[in-house]
Amino acid sequence: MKEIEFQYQSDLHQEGEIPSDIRTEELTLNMGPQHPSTHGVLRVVLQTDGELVLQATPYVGYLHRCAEKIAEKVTYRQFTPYTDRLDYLAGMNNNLGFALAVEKLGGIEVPARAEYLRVIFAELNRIASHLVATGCYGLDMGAFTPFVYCFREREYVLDLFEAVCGARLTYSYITIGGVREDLPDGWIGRCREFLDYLGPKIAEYNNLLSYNHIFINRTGNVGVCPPDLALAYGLTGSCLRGSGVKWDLRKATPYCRYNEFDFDIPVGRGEKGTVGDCWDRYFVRIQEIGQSVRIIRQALDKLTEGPTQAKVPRAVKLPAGEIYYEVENPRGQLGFYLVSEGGTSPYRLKIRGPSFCNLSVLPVVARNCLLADVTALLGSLDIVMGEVDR
Amino acid sequence: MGVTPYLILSAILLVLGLTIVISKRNAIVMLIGVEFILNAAALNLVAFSRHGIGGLAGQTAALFVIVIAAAEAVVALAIFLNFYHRIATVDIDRGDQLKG
Amino acid sequence: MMYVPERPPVEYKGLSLAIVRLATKWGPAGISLLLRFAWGVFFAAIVVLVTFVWAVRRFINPLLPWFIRDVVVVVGLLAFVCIVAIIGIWGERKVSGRIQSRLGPMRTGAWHGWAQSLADGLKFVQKEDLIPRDADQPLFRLAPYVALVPAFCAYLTIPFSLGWVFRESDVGLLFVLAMLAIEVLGVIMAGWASNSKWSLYGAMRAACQLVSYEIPMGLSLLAVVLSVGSLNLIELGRAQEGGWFSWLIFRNPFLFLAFFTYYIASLASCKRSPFDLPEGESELVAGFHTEYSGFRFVMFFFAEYVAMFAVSALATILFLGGWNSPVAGLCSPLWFVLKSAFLVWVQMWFRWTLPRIRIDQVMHACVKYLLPLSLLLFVGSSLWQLYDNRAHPAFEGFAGLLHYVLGGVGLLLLGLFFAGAGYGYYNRNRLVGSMVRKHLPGA
Amino acid sequence: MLERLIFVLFALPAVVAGVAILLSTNIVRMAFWLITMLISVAGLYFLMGAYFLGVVQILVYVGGVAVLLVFGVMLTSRQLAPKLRPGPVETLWLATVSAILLLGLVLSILRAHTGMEPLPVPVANSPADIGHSLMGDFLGPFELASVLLLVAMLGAAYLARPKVPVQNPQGSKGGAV
Repeated sequence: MKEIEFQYQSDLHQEGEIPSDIRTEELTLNMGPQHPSTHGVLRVVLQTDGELVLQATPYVGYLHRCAEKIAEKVTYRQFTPYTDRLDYLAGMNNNLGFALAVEKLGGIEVPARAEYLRVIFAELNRIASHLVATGCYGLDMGAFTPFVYCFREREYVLDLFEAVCGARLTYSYITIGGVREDLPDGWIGRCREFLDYLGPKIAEYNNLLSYNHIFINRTGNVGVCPPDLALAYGLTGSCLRGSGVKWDLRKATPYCRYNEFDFDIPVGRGEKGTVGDCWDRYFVRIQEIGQSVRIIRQALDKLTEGPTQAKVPRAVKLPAGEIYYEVENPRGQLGFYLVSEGGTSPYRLKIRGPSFCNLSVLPVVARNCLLADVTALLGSLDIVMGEVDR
Repeated sequence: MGVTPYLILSAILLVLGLTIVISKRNAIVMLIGVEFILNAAALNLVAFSRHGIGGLAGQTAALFVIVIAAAEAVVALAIFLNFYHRIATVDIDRGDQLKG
Repeated sequence: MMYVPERPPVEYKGLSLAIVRLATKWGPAGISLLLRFAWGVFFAAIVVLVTFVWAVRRFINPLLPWFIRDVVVVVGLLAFVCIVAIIGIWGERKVSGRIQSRLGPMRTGAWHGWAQSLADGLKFVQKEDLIPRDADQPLFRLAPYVALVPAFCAYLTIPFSLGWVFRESDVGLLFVLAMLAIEVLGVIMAGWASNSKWSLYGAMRAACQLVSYEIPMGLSLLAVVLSVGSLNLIELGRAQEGGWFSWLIFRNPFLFLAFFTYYIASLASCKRSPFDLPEGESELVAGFHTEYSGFRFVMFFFAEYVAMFAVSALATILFLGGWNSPVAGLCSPLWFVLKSAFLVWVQMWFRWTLPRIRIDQVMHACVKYLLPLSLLLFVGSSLWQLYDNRAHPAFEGFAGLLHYVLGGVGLLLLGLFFAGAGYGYYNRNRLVGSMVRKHLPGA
Repeated sequence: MLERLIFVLFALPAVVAGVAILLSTNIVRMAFWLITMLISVAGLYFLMGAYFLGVVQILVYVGGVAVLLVFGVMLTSRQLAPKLRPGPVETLWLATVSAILLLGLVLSILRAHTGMEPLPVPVANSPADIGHSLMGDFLGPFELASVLLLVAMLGAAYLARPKVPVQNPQGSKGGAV
């Protein structure tokens, strides 16, 4: 295990005992809401002593759009587009989560082809989302080129999405009862070509960024979030797995026939530092891209002919009752708590945004670190403000 | 142009430096004043060297002045920073105790 | 409540009024004209400049009083420096584009977007000169000049070739280093005067980093100075006449390593990646020039590229033979510019490949590795100088052999570099992947 | 004539810098005025043909000492103004003393060195000559200066060391939950 050689001067601040003979100048630094590496409109107030960050407090709410309140006023079908805008980098997964919640409460059966298509698109979107996370993380670390590479690859995923539903960011493709459209001609071939193309690219990212000595020094042993802390703060997704906890809803409570697929859950092993450091969280995402490729290949093989949409009335009515349903989003477990009174719109919809929970660990971990480490930590938590603020 | 303008300039710098050292209560500003005095002296030395007194000795001595100024500035700043950490000011009137 | 600072409306007076009038009235037409024909104008200007300098040197020089000659040469140098910055900025964008499998600027000026930095410059000149209300006005205004002017002054003693120098000086090397050292002050001044915490952080980091890295940089250069025995850049260049194997970098193993320590330290002193902390945009927004806009920002930008070329020029003169060609006898300023440009290109290559180092790692890299190493090289080089002479025939023979081995290593490195580049170029389609040139539906 | 002009060009900023420091209350500006003075003096060295000295002045003083000073100013300039401007009585007292001192110095200079003219050619002062001088006549002071520098470096490092006992950094800090 490597040690960070820098000796943090004001370690005692954490215990609250400042020795009487030293006076430190604390400077309050306002990072955001407009800052290049807060990934949107997050505002982090930093208490700094020189380059040392004593405390980082996130303030959220700059992107609040009342998504939950809107849900009470629109029908179930009408709410699907709003879910696109939660985690706007993973619209397919959000659609899927909401659709599954509604279907579960309404007892709607989804045809087999639609199930496989859902898996394919959810995993493709996971790839796209992780590509953004990886590229932006490189950018946060000062390496511009991985960012462009990752966005280049993401373009091809978006092209695939566009071919099937016409949208590149807010898809509303996975709807209640199935998916909106069947695949266009030749799509499967293109998808396979993309998967073949992506494989070598992951090795390229690893050479360029993951195993770069400077990158490892910047991220290994930085922002360590041990497993117990990760569990205590409700971290999910790659942040939790980065801390070494082998937990994935796709394995634990399989939905959409995930149980039929053969894939691994990558976890952080502390290869370049401590378990749960930034590098682990980052590398889990890289590995998950590979696993998603595996899943998509299997799903493409299993894809059967048949309808893509169950018979669901235009105005979906759900029986009175409530349900909490979680799916494994790229950023963690996206949960929908749906309370219905029997009408065409929910009585209450509560959304558990994984980014919000993941962000909550920031003030704990970002203590007594350097200014540049806050950037590293924020990037490795991979938050999307659309989901944090909803 | 003889040596006189240089000497007068050096005298002015010396007096300015002295006045700064005396009038300002901020340790770092006093250090600035000291730099003025040292430069005045070095200027004098070089001017004499240029005007035929002492050969290269004047310039060599000026070199030593620069070296010493560097050493002095480093140590003084380290002391001031310590002072500042303890008393949270660089006002030298506050440094009236012989311990921290 | 949103905080809206009160600002008096900008009033233009005198010359600035005239310029603004000119720009608003004739600006668009002028720009489009310039950009249409500037390709020719620009290169014509370079040709004219070169012939002008050549003619001045050849015919007029003996006839003119010295100060007219000086003014002419300074104007020529200024033009050269501007061209360096303009081509450097455009080149950076093209290099980054190629590295990132993009094209970079392609439209402005028709041929590979060559006029992009000219167009950017024109845009910047027209922009409002924003100064934050609470900034320290005089220092804020002064800082860009303090950054740019010394960087330009460094060129006053840099020889482009034998006789192609503004002032031949016994302390030429130290003069260049001194000028590059003043540049820090501009950065600190900018960071402080902006009255922004991010800028202040940038300034602090710059001060910390640049002062520390000056030492290994100076020591590496001194190792060379020791083995030639002069601080005069012309003398240093002259000591390397006679082709590839007489370049100082191959003279002994210590100098070979000193080249690399110098180059790393020079990266830090130019604030280039991976040492670009003072302006690291993902941490400090834009560091010391966060609050700058318009022309003042351009000056910082210029200063960066001018300094990049200056440190590369030093490396060229001290290690890579200066204006001497790899084959004996063909000395020309062209070689000097070519080698320096190559080193500048390597700086760009680094920037678009590597992540940024953290501040403590920067200091550790300097104090724990670079500084002791350069000290060792300095001592080693001086010892080598002591033994590599007639009095120690055995050692002299060994040194002569080693010097050819090092030259061979250098050739090998260069060959590998070109081989790798060629391999990458000829297999670029395969390496980039099958998808890149295909259009997907909807694309 | 030209020499006079250049002398004034460099001497004036130096004097202005000193006066400005006396009158200013902004400590950062003072530091930059100091740099003005240092560069002016370097210019005067150049004017007198002491190129090596001028370059060293810029390299060491401006590039090193002044940057250090500005750094120190930035680190400690929280409470500035009150003690930077002396009171009226103090000012009067100071002005008188300084004026008398200056007057005395200038008078004695004018009386003593009226007729001294510069050497037709400056003494040989290439870096090599200065090196010989350092290694010859001034070997003792040279060695002393090197010892002084070493001591200063050690002393400064000792004084500026972190006073807090160093613990293991960040690492497992988060595990306190």
